Formats: sequence, C-alpha cells, structure tokens
Amino acid sequence: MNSSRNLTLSDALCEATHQAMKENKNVFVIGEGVTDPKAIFGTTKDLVNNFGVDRVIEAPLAENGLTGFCIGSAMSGMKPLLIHQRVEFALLSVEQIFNNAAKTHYVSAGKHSVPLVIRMIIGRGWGQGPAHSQSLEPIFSYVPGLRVIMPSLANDAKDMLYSALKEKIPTMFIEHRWCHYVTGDVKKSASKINLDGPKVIKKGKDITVVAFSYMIYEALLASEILEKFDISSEIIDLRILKPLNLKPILESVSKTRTLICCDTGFREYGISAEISASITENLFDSLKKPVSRIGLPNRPTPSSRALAANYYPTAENIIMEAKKILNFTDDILINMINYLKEKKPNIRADVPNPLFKGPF
Amino acid sequence: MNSSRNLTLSDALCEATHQAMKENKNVFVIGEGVTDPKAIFGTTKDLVNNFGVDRVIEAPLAENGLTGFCIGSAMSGMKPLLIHQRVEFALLSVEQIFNNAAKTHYVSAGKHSVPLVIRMIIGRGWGQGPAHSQSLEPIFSYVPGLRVIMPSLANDAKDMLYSALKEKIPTMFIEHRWCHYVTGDVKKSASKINLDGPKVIKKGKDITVVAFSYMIYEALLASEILEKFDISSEIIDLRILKPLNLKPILESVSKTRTLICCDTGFREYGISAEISASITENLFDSLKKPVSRIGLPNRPTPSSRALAANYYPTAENIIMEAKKILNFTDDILINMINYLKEKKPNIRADVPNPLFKGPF
Amino acid sequence: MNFKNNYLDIYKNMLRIRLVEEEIAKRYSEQNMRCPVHLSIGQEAIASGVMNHLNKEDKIYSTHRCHAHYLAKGGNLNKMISELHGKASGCCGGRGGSMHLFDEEAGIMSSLPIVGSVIPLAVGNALTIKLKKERLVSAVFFGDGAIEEGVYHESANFAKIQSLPVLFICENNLFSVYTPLNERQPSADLTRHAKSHDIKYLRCDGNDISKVNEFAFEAIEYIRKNNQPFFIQFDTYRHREHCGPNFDDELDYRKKNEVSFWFENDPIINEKNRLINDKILTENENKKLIDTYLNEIDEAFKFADQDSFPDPATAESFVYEF
Amino acid sequence: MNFKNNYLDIYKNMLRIRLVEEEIAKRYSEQNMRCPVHLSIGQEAIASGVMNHLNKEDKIYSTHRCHAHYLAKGGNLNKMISELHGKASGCCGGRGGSMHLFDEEAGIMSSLPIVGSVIPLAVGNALTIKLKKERLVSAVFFGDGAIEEGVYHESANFAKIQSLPVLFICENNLFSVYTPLNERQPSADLTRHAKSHDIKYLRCDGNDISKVNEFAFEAIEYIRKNNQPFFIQFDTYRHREHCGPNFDDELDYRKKNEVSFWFENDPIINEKNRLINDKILTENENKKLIDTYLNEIDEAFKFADQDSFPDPATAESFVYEF
Ligand SMILES: Cc1ncc(C[n+]2csc(CCOP(=O)(O)OP(=O)(O)O)c2C)c(N)n1
Ligand SMILES: Cc1ncc(C[n+]2csc(CCOP(=O)(O)OP(=O)(O)O)c2C)c(N)n1
Ligand SMILES: [Mg+2]
Ligand SMILES: [Mg+2]
Repeated sequence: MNSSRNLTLSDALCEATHQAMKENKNVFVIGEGVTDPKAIFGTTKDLVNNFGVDRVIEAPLAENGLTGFCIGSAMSGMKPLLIHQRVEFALLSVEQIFNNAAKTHYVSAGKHSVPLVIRMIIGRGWGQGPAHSQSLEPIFSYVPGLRVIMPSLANDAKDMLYSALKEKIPTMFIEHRWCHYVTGDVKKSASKINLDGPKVIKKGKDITVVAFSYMIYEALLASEILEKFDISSEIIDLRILKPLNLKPILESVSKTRTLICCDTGFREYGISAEISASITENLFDSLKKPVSRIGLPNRPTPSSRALAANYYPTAENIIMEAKKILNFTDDILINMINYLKEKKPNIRADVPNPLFKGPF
Repeated sequence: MNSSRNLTLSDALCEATHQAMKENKNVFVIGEGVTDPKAIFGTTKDLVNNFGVDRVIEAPLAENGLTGFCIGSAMSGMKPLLIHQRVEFALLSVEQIFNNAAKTHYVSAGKHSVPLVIRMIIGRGWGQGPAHSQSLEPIFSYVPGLRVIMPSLANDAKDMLYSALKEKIPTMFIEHRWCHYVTGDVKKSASKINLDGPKVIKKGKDITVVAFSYMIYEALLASEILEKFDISSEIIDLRILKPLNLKPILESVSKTRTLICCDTGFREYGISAEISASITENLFDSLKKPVSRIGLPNRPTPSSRALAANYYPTAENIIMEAKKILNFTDDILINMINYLKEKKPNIRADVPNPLFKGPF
Repeated sequence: MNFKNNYLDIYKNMLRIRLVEEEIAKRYSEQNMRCPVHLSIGQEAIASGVMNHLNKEDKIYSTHRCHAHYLAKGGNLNKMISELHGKASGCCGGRGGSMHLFDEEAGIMSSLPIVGSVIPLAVGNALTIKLKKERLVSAVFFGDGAIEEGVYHESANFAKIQSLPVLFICENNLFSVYTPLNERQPSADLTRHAKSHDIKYLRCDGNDISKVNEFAFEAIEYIRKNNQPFFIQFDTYRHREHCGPNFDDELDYRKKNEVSFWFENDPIINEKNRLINDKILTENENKKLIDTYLNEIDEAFKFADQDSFPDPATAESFVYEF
Repeated sequence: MNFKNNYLDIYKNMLRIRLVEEEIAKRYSEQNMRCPVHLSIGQEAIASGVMNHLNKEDKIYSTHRCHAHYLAKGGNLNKMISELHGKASGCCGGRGGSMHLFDEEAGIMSSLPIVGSVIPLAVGNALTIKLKKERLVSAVFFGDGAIEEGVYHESANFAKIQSLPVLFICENNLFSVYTPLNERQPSADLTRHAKSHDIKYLRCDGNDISKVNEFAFEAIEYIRKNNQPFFIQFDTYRHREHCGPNFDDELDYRKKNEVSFWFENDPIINEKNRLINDKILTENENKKLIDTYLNEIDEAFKFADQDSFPDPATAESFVYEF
C-alpha cells in the first residue's frame, strides 16, 4: 500500500521529516522558526505537536553556534536536522561546516561520523534583494566530505531528505524557494533511496540538458517547446552536486554529443563550469559543439523587479543555447519564442511561474 | 632612481605596506599578531614602530567582528588592511565578506565604497593538517564584487598589494605560505599598476600553462624540463582570479592550441574548471586536445607527510599532462622525469622546495 | 551640549514616522512595493528620542526594521518610498529595497537585513571617527534577537578596548519573529551584555519618550565626553506582524494581556495626550500636523509612482569601482 | 559522588603529563614529529584536577593545546605519540597531528585547532546527553583567547536556556600567542562572561591543585545534580613558547616579574613539596615515579618509531561514510 497524492514539494519535505522522526528517535529538528506559526514555509508543520520541544528545538539567533551544537550532537549519537530559512544565514557557520562537519570523518580515520543534515533555502522574488537570494551551492560543493543535494521534484525531494536522514554523511540540502510551490505525485511512505547522483528525468536524443533545483522547470519547459519543433532533449536532474557522479551525464552526452548546463547561481565559477570541464575532458572528440553554460550574470541580485527581469535565466535562454548548438534557423527560433510566450504569458520576474505548479 | 634588490616575497609585502601607510594616512593595519615579534611571518615588521598602535592594531580573536569593523571603517573613509595568518580564520567572516564587503558598492548604486584589503595566508607543510592548509580561493572568486588576487612573484606581489591599497575594491589577497620564501628582484619604490589580470611570464609556442601562486614555481620548473626536450611552453600567471580577465589566456591558447591549468586547491569545482570551460567555449575548434586540469584530489589535507606525499601536484604532474596533450613518447617522458629528479632530488613533501627560492 | 526638552518636535517626528508607515501598510496590498517590509509601528519613540541628540554629522546604522531610524535621522522621504517601489530615485536606485535604506547626507550609513551584521560596521565607523579625530558619535540600532549573535559580543569587546565612540541601542520588542525572548535568553535584562564587556549602560521603557530622551542624552553626552562606548536597552513592542503590513495577533503567539498592555502604552498617543494636557499642543494643531504629514506622504507616494524604474541596462554598473 | 582528595594520584597524573611533554620538547628538533606542537607545560594542574572528578564515560573537548587534557582523561599515550609522528597507529592514523587528539574510549571526543570552534561541539554533546538522558557531563577546555570569539557566547546562551550539562573550563594563561590579555579584553575576570549568561561560575588559581580539585568537584557536582552549565576560570601560565618546544622569554613579550612569579608557582613542584612535607610522598618514591614514567614514555616513542607510516593508498578512505 504505497498510494500517492498530489503534494507540494514543501509538504513532501514535511512528511519526510515526520516519518524520519517517527522511525528514529535520535532525529531532532532545530532552527530559528521551526516551531513558529509559519513553520519554515510549512515544512515543519505539526512537528512540535507530535514530537515535543525536546526534539523540535526553537533556536536563538546563533547560526555558527547552532551548527557546532549539531555537529557535536551528531558526533555523539544524534541525527540533527538543522534548518536555515535562507542560505545566507548559513554563511555565518561556514567555518563549522567546512572544518568540522566536512572533515571529522576523514581526520578521525573513520572513527567519528557527523550525520547532520542542514536544510537551507534560496530565497527568490518579491524583492528579496541582494542578501536574501544567493545560490551558494558552489561554495559547499567545493568541499570534499560534504554532500550537497538540491531537489527539484516533490517525491524525489521527500525520498532524498528521508534518505539523507538515514545516512551518516554531513549533507547540505539546498532548496529553492520556488520549488516549494511545485506539486507532484508523492508516495505516502518514504523510501530509502541511493543518493548516488544525477537522474535522467526525460529521455531524448538530440541534446542533453543538465539542470538542478528550480532550473529543472525551466529546462522542462524549454524541452516541451523544442519538442514541438521536433527536437528531442534529454533532461538530467543533477540532484547531488557533491560528491559529483558524472556517469549518467557521460552516458547521455555520449549519445547526444551535445550539452547545455544550467545553474541556479552565478555562471562564473559555478557548478556548470565543473560539469563542462569534466565532460569535455572525457568526451572531447564526440562533442559536436562546446558545452553551453547558463547561469546568473556576474552581479548581485537587485531588489527592484525592473532590474531582476533580465537577471534570471529562463527556458528562453535554454532555447537560445540549443539553437547555437543545433544550428536551427532563425525562423524556427522565432516561432519557438513566440510559442513560449503564448504558453507563458507576461509573467512577472519576481513571482513563481504558475505554469510550474505541476504536478510533475 | 628605482634600484632593486633581491628580496623575499614576504619582505616585498612588508615594504609595500610601509610605503602605502607612509603615503596615505588613512591606511591602517589590523589583525591578530600584526604587532607581535613574529609579525605575520615578517610581513608586518616594524610597522607598529613606524606608525604606532593607532594605525597598527593588534586585534582580539574575533574574525567576523574584525571584518565588519574594517568594512564599516572603509565605508567611512579609511583604508584598512586586515590580515589573517591562515585563510581558514577568515571562514568565520564569510557573511561579512560576501554580503557587506562584496555588495555594498553595488547595492548603494555606487554611493558607498569598501576599500578594504584582506590578506589571507594558505598554510602548507610541516603537518599543518586539515584545518590549516586549505586553498579557498574558489569560494571568494564565486562572488561578484570581490577582487581575488594571488601573487607569485616578489615584485609583482609588492606592486599588487600596494595598488590594491590605492584602489577602492574589496580585495582578497591570498598568499601561499611557500611563496613567502621565494625571492626576486624587488624595486625600491612601489608602483601603482593596473590590476587587470593575467600576465604571460614566460613566452612559448607549443603549450600554454596557466597557474597562479605557488603553482607558478612548479610550472616554471616543468617548463624548464620541457625546454630541455625542445618543447616550448608559455606560462601565464593568473594573478587576479576575480574579476576574471580571459583575454591573455585566449591569446595564448589561440597560438598554442593547447592548455594546462593548475590549481593550488581542489581540482573539482576549482578555479581551473572555470578557465577550462570558458576557454573551450571560445576556442573549441582550435583546441588540439581538451584542456587539462591539475589540482588537489577530492579529500582533506592529512597531516602526516606520508599521506601528504602524493597529495600536492608538482612539476611532474604538469609534465604528464603535457605528454597527454603533445603525445611525446614514453621514452622522452622517462627522460624528463629522470632529469626532474636530478634537478630536484628527494625533497620532502612538507617543506618548501629550496629550488624555488629564486630569484625569479 | 544642553539637554533638549523639545518634546513637541520629538512628537512631530514620531507622528510623521507613524503616518508614513501606516500609509505603507495601507498601500502594501496594491503590490507596487514588491519587497518585504518590517514596520516600526509602536517603536517610534526610540528612533525619535535618540536622534534628538544626534547631529546630522553623527552616523547611524540600522537593521531590517529601519524605517523609523531613517526618517528620524532626517533621511529623504521620497528616496525611501521610491526605494520601496524599486524605482530609480530610490536611495539604492531600487537595488536594495526596504531593508537597505541609507542616506549618507543625513548620516544614515547603512541598514542591513542579516541580523547582527550591521553592528560591527558601526563599530568600524567609530574607529574611523577615532582615527580621524572627528568627534562624532556612531550609533547602531538592533533588536533583542541580534544580541544573541556572537558578532555583537565581538563588537562590544572591541569598542571597549579601543575606546570607541559608539552607541549600542538595543530595541527589545520581546520577539524575534514569532519567538519570545524568554525562549531564547535566560533574562530580559540585556544590559548584562554591556556590563560583562565593561560598557556603561542604561535601560528604560522605550515607549516613554521623556525617559528615552533623557537616557539618550545621558548616553550621548557620555560618549562625546569620554570617547567610550555606551549601551542602552529600550523595552518596546511592535504592533504589527514581524514582516508585512498586517496585525497578526490572531496567531496567538503573543499573550493577550501583553499585547493590550503595550498597545495601551502607545508612545505617540501617550505623548499627544501629555502635550495636550500640558497645553503644548491642541487637538486642532494636531489635526493640522496630521494633514501636513499626510500631504507630504501623499506627495512622496506620487513621486515614487511617477518615478521611472531603473533602466535594466544600468543593472551592470557598480559591481566594481575601477 | 564524594569529594576525592586523592592528591597523590593527581600529582602522578600531572607529573606524567609534564614528563611526556618535556620528552616531546627534547625530541622535537629531531624533526620526526612534523607538526606544530602547543605544549601545556605549566598548566597541568587544571587538566589533572578537573579529570579527577570526571568519569571515563564523561566527555571532554579540547583545543590546539590538548596534550594535557588527553593524557589526564586517560587517552592512550602510544596513539598520541604515534599521531605526533604521523604514523599509522596514531589516534587519527596520522591525519590530524598534535592538534586533533581524541580517544573515544576514554571519552576524549575532539580537539580542534580553530580557536573557539570546539566550544559548540561540547554543547552539542551535552544536548545529546540531555536528549538521551545519559546523565553524563560534557566538559570543554579553552583559552582566554577563545572567549573573545562570538561562538563562545552563542554556546553559553544555548547551554543555559536548554539546561545542558556542560562544563566550560577557561584556562587563562594571560596570552593569546604573544598578545597579552589586557590588550584584548577590558578585564582579566572572565567569569563576567558566565554571569552575563546567567551561568554559575568559579574562579581560582589554576596552578593550585587543591583549589582546582575542590572547584572542579563543586562544579561537576552541581552539573550532575542540576543539569545546568557551569563555568570555571583557572588562571595559569604556559612555560614555553606558544607553539614549539622552546622557551621564548628572550623575546620580552612577557614581563620578567610575571614570568618569574608564575614559574615559581609551578603546580607540580609545589605539589611535590607539599606531598613530601605531608609525608605522603618521599623523594625516593618520586624518583621511582619519574623512572616509571620515563620508561613508559620511552616505550611510547619506540612504539611510534617502529610504527609504520600510513599506506599512501589509504589516503582516499573515509572522505565519505557510505
Ligand atoms: C543571521 C540571520 N538569521 C536570521 C534572520 C531572519 N530574521 C530576520 S529578522 C529576524 C528577527 C530578529 O529579531 P530582533 O533582532 O529582535 O529584531 P526585530 O525583528 O524584533 O526588530 C530574523 C530571525 C536573519 N535575517 N539573519
Ligand atoms: C579562529 C582562529 N583565529 C586565530 C587562530 C590562531 N591561533 C592559534 S592558537 C591562538 C591563541 C589562542 O589563545 P588562547 O585561546 O588563550 O589559547 P592558548 O594558546 O593561550 O592556550 C591563536 C590566535 C586560530 N587557530 N583560530
Ligand atoms: Mg525583537
Ligand atoms: Mg591563552
């Protein structure tokens, strides 16, 4: 009996947490706002009612300390889930994450574990502005010893959070705020899955698109448009940025001989740089064109929607890159863009695209 | 009258600081140990005697706070030079650096400046171990608004520090401890130079090698060996990792049609990933072989010299990559490695190579 | 400096701030101010009382809840309302939104959304003041939550050992978002974190404008004379939700009697009544004041409406200052 | 628990630590211990006195200056000396070096080189103790410098509001590297940072082993009974350079009379004299003790010498725990 329902990704995360806490009394949740009425965008709803204040700990404002408390408690037998409403707040705790969470298992030659999951949310839209909107995954992905997960699909998000809470690896679980709204078929029970890397979420043969987190939705939209014009794209959800498993990407690119990578963060020194460099090293002779990268331009996020408009890449950018690679005609491009505009009428850059509500 | 002497890079930095402080009374120096007998590996020697405790401020242990004090004081008219003896200590201040140092000029639409220079030292050798040895430049290079400088040559280090102190851009000045020992001809006077990017430091035609900081010395050594076997390499000192200026690299690779990039830090998600991806995007059709990347393997730095031995890439790795690209014979490779071993006899992995004392 | 008991001016200042923020609240649902807003309604006495003793040249630093400080210190109203609208004439040219207000001409240096992050900046400005011998005061406003961040302590210690002219103003509104102070700290007496750093301190009801005015005077006088830091705790209360224009007491996170106690202790209503009682103000004059301010505010909103959006082509400027 | 006045045991413990570290100092120049060492020579009474009241199951956390804590708590000597040599049997298999000592069997959880970084870990362990109802104590040792880091305050506040059984032990040796406390903080009374967090505290001469023993007992008893944090400041002095095997008073960063005051107040010599005076120990027994320990230490160095280096092929293991 594993029926599924249409749920938002945020509800799916909430369910995963309830189930993990029910099954393992060593799991506890801690963070600023975890017990409050807004319950971290609904993702910690009812936890405190079900599990009490000992296991659902409302925290003072002390992100660096909190991270250290969680590491110490993870090393001594608990399984903390620490939550930051914005990834920026975790910037205060980078020393703890880099030195103590990431390295303790290695430095102790395997004698200590740090089974800690840190959920961090990338804010976006509604004028969040420069300090509440950053995609900081490359910072964490640089550090061996950390696992970096960025979910896009609701059921997958549930399984990944649940599985991360079963394992012993210090995990940065980075959620894009706009993915919270997305819905999908979510199984009632939670499954322990292998957190082993990227997944092909849509089969195709002409072009490979690697994306993750929110950019999956832009990629799916682009793919739909391309399909209308007989271009078949294979979409890979990167899911796990560290440790990085290139195998599924290599397989796909071996077939399509083309690749577009999409970042939620900055293009320069971003995640796609590593993927582009690695894939090119391995498949230099098969690649028809250089790998395309899509990401944010080299500047902070402005608050004003007027300035945010051309800031975030969308399906349109993916289509433009596809044109560069596949060399279809300008006419086709224009038709594609027109078709896209029909599907996605004048949407403001600062609110989630209602098209992307799913279910996916 | 601009005579020069043979100085260590650390003495060159010290001179730059004296000169900058003499010329501009708004420059002050702050950090843990800046007035102590060891004087930050000699780089702050005599500053406090010359300029007094008001301008050479011995700091309490409070890296996050210190960074904020410097930002506030930079915004209000001073030019602070903040020094961390290890780059890891700066991890406590990443929130201040990312949000306040990097973004204030942008967010204030140019009304505020943060003319702050932060010197950070990468420890290496003598069992520094996992938390005193990290190359964290990709973390900082990801952030638009920051300038990231990594010097390798003594006179250039002097000019770059001096020039950074003249400009208004928040600058991460990251020094490799082993570069401190290197000597070079250093001009007596300091020059304000353009901090505009990479520099060809050795001309060549068969292969381009991009490196920075300590890896420049491994690259120069490799280049010398290659030269013995009639392979001419062009060496580019990256110098300024952010903002990234690819032009000199593009020019060189257009000519050599080959590229090896060397990181002092991790290979995965490292600086070379961006260079590889960017150069390939631009010169895909000219490249004879995929860009090679050299960097640390995906694991923390162990303390034991037995484990550190195969950890740090050297000239040998550069030569091996050159072979992959240029396809010279196994025999030549063996001769090269033998020649290298002669030049660089059994040196311990945990102390600086005396070969690299210079002058360069 | 002499003590300034210009209570009518202070009252006007408070009243104006209240009216600005009520107007923001009223219009917020029109969705033209597309950024989070943290209103200071209920907490105005602190901003107005402290600024009464700061000169234009003195510097202030603030947080996400910065409207009152900005206005009380003399920040330009049009630039503020434009900024909330993401328009080109906003103080940040639309780049910052409501949590990044500043107006250098008025000595408002910076407001920052990361809790605690602005505190060391104010200390750094005080260091500039010391090094440049400027004889100014650098004042920083922050909440009861911010004092939990380690950086507060690093800032207090440095200010003390370097003898810096910085005023720490902790506005204790008893909450960090929905979480009450007593779940986060062992005591509501936050001056213990001044004492421990050997910093002089005072504490009072932050809704009692005459106390605020007196204590602020004492603190600022002390700083100017001694070039030493000072810490004041003002107890107060916000009327509306943490972030947004509405009341949210239907969520029941604040005790009913606590809410009613503080709402009845409204600094502006109390002061108005006192001024009328003392014949310093008449109801009629008060009405006129309100009209004047509403007019000014209306003009500011019109200004913002008519102001253009920043040209997207300018989005690339000012990443670096070459 | 009853108060343990087993001073001969404590003396032995201190003596052994001293001899281990003197041996390290003696052999350091041979360059086989290729990692930085921060010796505790002069500060041994604190480690020995505190551990006297901690059980094997109780947990401790330490810093870069961790040798004394490790040994006093019962850490394996061979594993420590091997670790300093970067050898395979070292407690970290050679990966950590002298600043990463731990021995889980002896309840030594972690030592960390980043100042202040270990403090919240100990608090986290105390949280585990609370949640698992283990009735243990988590103790953390740190210096007078570490208390300047914001994270100390975040840790103290959380320990208090969560009622956690954690013992904060601040070893004030008056210096952070070469910088004296009075250049870094307004007062040498560091208990002010316990008081401000409403944490019980004591302070005493950390070189007076009977005081240390009594105060540690009182603190640990209190924690076990009340499940509340406790803070002790022990004033002490290191004899040698901050990092390395040598004396460095020729650098003149410490006042001559301060140095001689503290050197004359050597916890081990004082205690030896007292024990001999009180007829609990004879010179002859003391010699025998020294011989026994030197033998053990010599064995440990032999062990480390003969121990193999870790196989470079193993360098890849344990990055992740799949
Ligand atoms: C470092 C950090 N943590 C968390 C937040 C989210 N946050 C924004 S305002 C706020 C409440 C701060 O409370 P307080 O300092 O008392 O100010 P108040 O809102 O009550 O004026 C929180 C937790 C943040 N912005 N920065
Ligand atoms: C965050 C950080 N800043 C600076 C250092 C460099 N450092 C290592 S030990 C030390 C002195 C610490 O002083 P204290 O805490 O009093 O310990 P002590 O060495 O006196 O035992 C410093 C500054 C560090 N390791 N970590
Ligand atoms: Mg508050
Ligand atoms: Mg000390």
